[in-house]
Amino acid sequence: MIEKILIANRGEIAIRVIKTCQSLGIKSVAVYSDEDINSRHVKMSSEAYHIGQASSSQSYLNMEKIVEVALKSGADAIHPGYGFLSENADFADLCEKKKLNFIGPSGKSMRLCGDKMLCKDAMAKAKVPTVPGSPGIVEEVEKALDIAHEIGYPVLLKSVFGGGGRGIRLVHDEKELRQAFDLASGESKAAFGKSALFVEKFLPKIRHIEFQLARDTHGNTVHIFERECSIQRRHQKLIEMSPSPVVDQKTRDEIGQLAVKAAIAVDYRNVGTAEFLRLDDGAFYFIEINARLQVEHPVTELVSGLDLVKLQIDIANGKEIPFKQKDLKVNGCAIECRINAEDTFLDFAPSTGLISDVNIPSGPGVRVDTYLFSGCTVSPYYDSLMGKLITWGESFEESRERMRIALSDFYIEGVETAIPLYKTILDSKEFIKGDLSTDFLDRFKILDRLREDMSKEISEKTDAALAAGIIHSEFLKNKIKTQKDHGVGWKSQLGMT
Amino acid sequence: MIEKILIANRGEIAIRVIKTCQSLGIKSVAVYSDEDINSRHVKMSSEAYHIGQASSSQSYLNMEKIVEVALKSGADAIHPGYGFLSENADFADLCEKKKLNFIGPSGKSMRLCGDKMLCKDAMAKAKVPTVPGSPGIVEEVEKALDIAHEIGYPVLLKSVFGGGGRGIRLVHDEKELRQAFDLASGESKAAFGKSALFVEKFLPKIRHIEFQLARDTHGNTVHIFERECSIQRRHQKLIEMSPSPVVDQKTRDEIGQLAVKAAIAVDYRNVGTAEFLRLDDGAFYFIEINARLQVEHPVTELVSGLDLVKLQIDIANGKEIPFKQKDLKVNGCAIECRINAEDTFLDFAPSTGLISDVNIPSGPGVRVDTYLFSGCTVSPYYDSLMGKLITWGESFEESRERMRIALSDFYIEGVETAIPLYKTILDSKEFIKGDLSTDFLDRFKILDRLREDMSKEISEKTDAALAAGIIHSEFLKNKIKTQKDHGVGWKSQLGMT
Amino acid sequence: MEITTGYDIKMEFKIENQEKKLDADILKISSNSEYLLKIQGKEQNLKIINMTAEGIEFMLDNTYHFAKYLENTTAKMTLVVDGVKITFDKHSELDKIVYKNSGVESSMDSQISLKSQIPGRVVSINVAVGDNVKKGDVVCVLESMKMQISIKSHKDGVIKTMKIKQGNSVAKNDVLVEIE
Amino acid sequence: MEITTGYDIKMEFKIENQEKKLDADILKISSNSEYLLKIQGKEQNLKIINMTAEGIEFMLDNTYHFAKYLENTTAKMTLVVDGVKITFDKHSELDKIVYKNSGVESSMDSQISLKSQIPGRVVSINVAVGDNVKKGDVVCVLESMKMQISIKSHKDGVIKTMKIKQGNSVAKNDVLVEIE
Repeated sequence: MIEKILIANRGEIAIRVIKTCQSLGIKSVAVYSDEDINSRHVKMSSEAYHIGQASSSQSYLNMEKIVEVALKSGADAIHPGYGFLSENADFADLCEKKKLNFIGPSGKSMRLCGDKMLCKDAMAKAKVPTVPGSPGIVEEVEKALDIAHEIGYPVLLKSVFGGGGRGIRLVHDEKELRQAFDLASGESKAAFGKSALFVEKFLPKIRHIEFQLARDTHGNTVHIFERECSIQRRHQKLIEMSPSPVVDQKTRDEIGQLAVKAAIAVDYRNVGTAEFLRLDDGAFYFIEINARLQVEHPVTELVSGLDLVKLQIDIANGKEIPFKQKDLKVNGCAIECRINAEDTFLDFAPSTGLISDVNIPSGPGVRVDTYLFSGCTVSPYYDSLMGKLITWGESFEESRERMRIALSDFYIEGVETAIPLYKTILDSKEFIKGDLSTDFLDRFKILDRLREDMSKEISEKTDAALAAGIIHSEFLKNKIKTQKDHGVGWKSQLGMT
Repeated sequence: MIEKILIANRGEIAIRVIKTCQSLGIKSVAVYSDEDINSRHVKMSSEAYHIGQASSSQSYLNMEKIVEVALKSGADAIHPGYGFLSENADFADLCEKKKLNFIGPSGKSMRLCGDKMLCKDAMAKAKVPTVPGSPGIVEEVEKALDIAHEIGYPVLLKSVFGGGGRGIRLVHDEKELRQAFDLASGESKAAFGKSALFVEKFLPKIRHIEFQLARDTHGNTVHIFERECSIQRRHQKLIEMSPSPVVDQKTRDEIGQLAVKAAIAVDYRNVGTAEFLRLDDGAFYFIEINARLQVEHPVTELVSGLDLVKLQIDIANGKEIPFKQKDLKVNGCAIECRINAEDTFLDFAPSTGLISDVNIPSGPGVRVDTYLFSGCTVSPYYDSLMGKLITWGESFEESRERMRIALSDFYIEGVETAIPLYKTILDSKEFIKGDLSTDFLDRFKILDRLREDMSKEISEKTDAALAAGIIHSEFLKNKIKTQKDHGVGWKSQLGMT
Repeated sequence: MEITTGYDIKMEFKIENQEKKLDADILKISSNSEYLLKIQGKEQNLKIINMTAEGIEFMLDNTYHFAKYLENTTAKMTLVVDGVKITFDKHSELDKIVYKNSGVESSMDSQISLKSQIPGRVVSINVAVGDNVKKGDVVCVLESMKMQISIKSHKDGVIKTMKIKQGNSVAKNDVLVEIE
Repeated sequence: MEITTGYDIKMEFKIENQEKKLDADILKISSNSEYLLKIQGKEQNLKIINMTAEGIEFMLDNTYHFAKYLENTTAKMTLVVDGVKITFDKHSELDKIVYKNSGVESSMDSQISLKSQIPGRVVSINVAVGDNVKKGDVVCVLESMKMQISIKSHKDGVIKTMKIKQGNSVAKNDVLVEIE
């Protein structure tokens, strides 16, 4: 049985895993780079080890070093979190070789999930429908052009190594495809050392709906409902929720069974996610399996009552999943907003620096997973996710209301965030009626509305701001008076009567 | 429909009510005494009005002033919270007279609940079993002695105006009864202007189990499960949970129906609580109806998914309860620990002052209802409840584990609390197996165990404390060196080589 | 602070990027913490709950507000009021006096410099000194938080100076190149 | 702070109400933030993360700790380590020197005074000057947080002075009466 887990990650997900370790009485081992010694995951863990320089390749991606620390500290298992080494099959293999229990799928299964082309084949055999596109990797731009011509523009150019929306480009014509091919190739080489691109039909006004999966070493497989993740920017998720407004129990059963089939097809182990696209006509296409715990797992936890990290540890311990598909019922509704350090008005460009002040919301139905504290730093070396605000309600409406208030209570000083954007989205009639799609922001010109909302908010606070402004001047003058002159009244000093 | 609610209360419950107002888009009006201008309920409300001096009788108990502010501010309803005016029938009547919607039962119903003797009669008629004791109020100590002699010592001396365990005294013989009668009389006169005591059989090793009730103006009545509140000190609740470890679904249905009968017997309106004692043999005796929202209502919210303040507002608006008894299912388990400003080792005597630092726990399944912030003050003028820590889990064990960790994360500097005591209770095998009773602390000598646990905790932190101690000396010496002498090394200055 | 009656201080403000002039006026200081103000023509009572150099908590006509002072120069004042950031352009002779005395100066932005609006590492540079560039042309590519971001020229012109090298780290507001 | 080798500072501590002597020793200061300590005979590495006059965050042999300094006098040091309050009696000549220089003095508790351990309002007084009292006799009744609490004599003796009147408010640690 697992007694000590090394968490090969940082930020909010490392903290999330530590919380479950604490409640199970399992010791946690944190690792940190030069940049992270003052981080919360270091402070909360039972033990913490320095593993290298700030750059990920020198620290959180350094497999050998992490395994060395795991062995030195006496950890018997490794939790990879998401990102970094979480979907690195070589790392999973290395752990196995060193007799460290890797909390996730086998390297073999991970390779199958990670290779979009092999995975597509496996799904075809299992009769799980996938999106039309190139049958394999496209090495030459000319080949890509042929396929695009065949299936028709617009098409998506994707990287096999992508994930979480990274490395996906929408192109409308030949010229764009040529440019995008070069750029995508470059990015992929910079990040992964090699490039492997493929082409897929672009489907308009789609929803991104995914199913949470769990599969144990005894072959028991369940899905834990869907998550709708259609509110995105640049193909990366911003807002997620469970249940989806367009998934009824019949659809949930039906697509959930496809997800279960997909998990079996790749001999999946532990918890994972089957991602689907849903068209306006109700058709679902499988896209990929994310072979790890997802960023957005808390919404599933809130509507299922499960602790998914605990479930991961149980499965890694060889236990059977302690419930059956029929025992699971969706309870209420949960919404998550990702709190990224990004400037909405600069096309979501990164925003980093010292967090001089932070207020974290709380209250009934409110959960916040975050690494933030007043005085912490948001580093440019790692991704922009500072935390997640999740609210639960008996109904969609209650969870939305609670989210709306929690967003207003969330104050972060030092970096830009999408919190104002989320308020605008949550207030929009389209969001309220569930008219979601991955192009939601563009389709409803949300950024224009955001500008309006922000000036309205400013109008509402103008009186108070003017009051604070004039009192501040008084205060300053009195300070100056006190410093400069104790005999003469400050009014005469400033030329007043 | 209610659009603006004045909250005739302070502290955590005022904040709790404001949170629901915010989520429903209802404006909130706070009131505050001289002592409370810097309080969180003032800061969170839409509007806040000063109503008088620190003493409750000059502020939070000043009915006329509160009604005046309600009318001035344009509020259309009043939420009384708990304590203060919440069970004052005259106040409910006054509100009605001034066309203010009082969010609670009618004055008439409240009088019936508040008069323990009339209530006992009503229950006899409704066939709800009650505890043996004096048939009515006992005005003379001699009469009390007669009844005690008849039903046999030990007996409880109770005040009709009591509540939440206040004004209850256990006496073992004639001498104690005489002393207690004088003291109880005095306290009651000081607090309520008059005294009205009665005598009840003392039942040994009892559990305190209560049922949450809701009844609308259309006569629909439901119970929302039980809460076990057996961990007490001086007859006041410390830890509450739902469900109770000794209530199965059959018992829940059965006693729940008694609670519903009790609510109908007093023509109850809005949410309330029917309190029962449970003997070791499984017998339940009704004790009283608390005609208000209880301190411990969050545990019911967490296992039912309901927002009870929202339900209160809906009922006050004349709406029907939007669910039936059969729709309600207990989901998981919730535990609450009351965070009082009290010194466990001084017999839970009050501890007040400036809170120089506070850390409020958070995480999956953790909810904290509190007025605390760093820099706030715990006032001696009001009761000692600073907040409530509530945890939810899929099972009792999960909620207990989460509570255990959250308690360790809860840091309050400036006053004493029972947090260390709660850790000892939660770790005890008796609590884990559910062997609860109102004399739990004495029966298992918990305070002795607490002393042991505290010295064990100190041992575990001794190395770190020694390290911090010696580094601090280094730091101080360097500061002194810097201040006093820039040329000579500090070591030589201090006589070192 | 002494209690003063018949007291009158007026200040004019303008919200950044808005035309309308706003005025605030202290009519009376009733006590150490209570003021009668006239804001945009309407009398309002202000009571200070807490006040430090960083911020002020106050009741304005029975509603609580918390304002933090983020920045205060001769020309601008940035506040966060109840979580909402507001920047004022200031128009008060009085205030200028205060600031001249306290030695705070404002700085001028140059039109020549192309600054980075984000922190990051320089992945590639697409121009050299002497090159002609048009507004919108990519000048260099930065990497930050695992993303590659193209930095485009803000004007037509000729590259005069390069302030960066490939592999350099740049902070927010650092000058990348100068274009004339 | 200079980097020093062959460096040796030793301090002795005793946990309040415990007999055992504990010792801590700085063996080496490796850098501005890294120390080699010997604590109760065992060598441990300490790395400072943050340090202010109020507290210190540090790693001790790969485990994080946060210690706040609540009180520090010649004789006593009270810390809160990871939320656990620990009071040391100090036994270091060195430290005494430091404190003599910094002018901090310790105070002596009088055995005569009966102090209130809680804040509250005096509801009734049960004794007068000159009365004989026995240990445990009720001296007065205080009201606090809606409860009435009897304050009992801590010793046998005669009431010498009354420091309270009915209706007075008293703070924690205020002297109520003096008994000789």
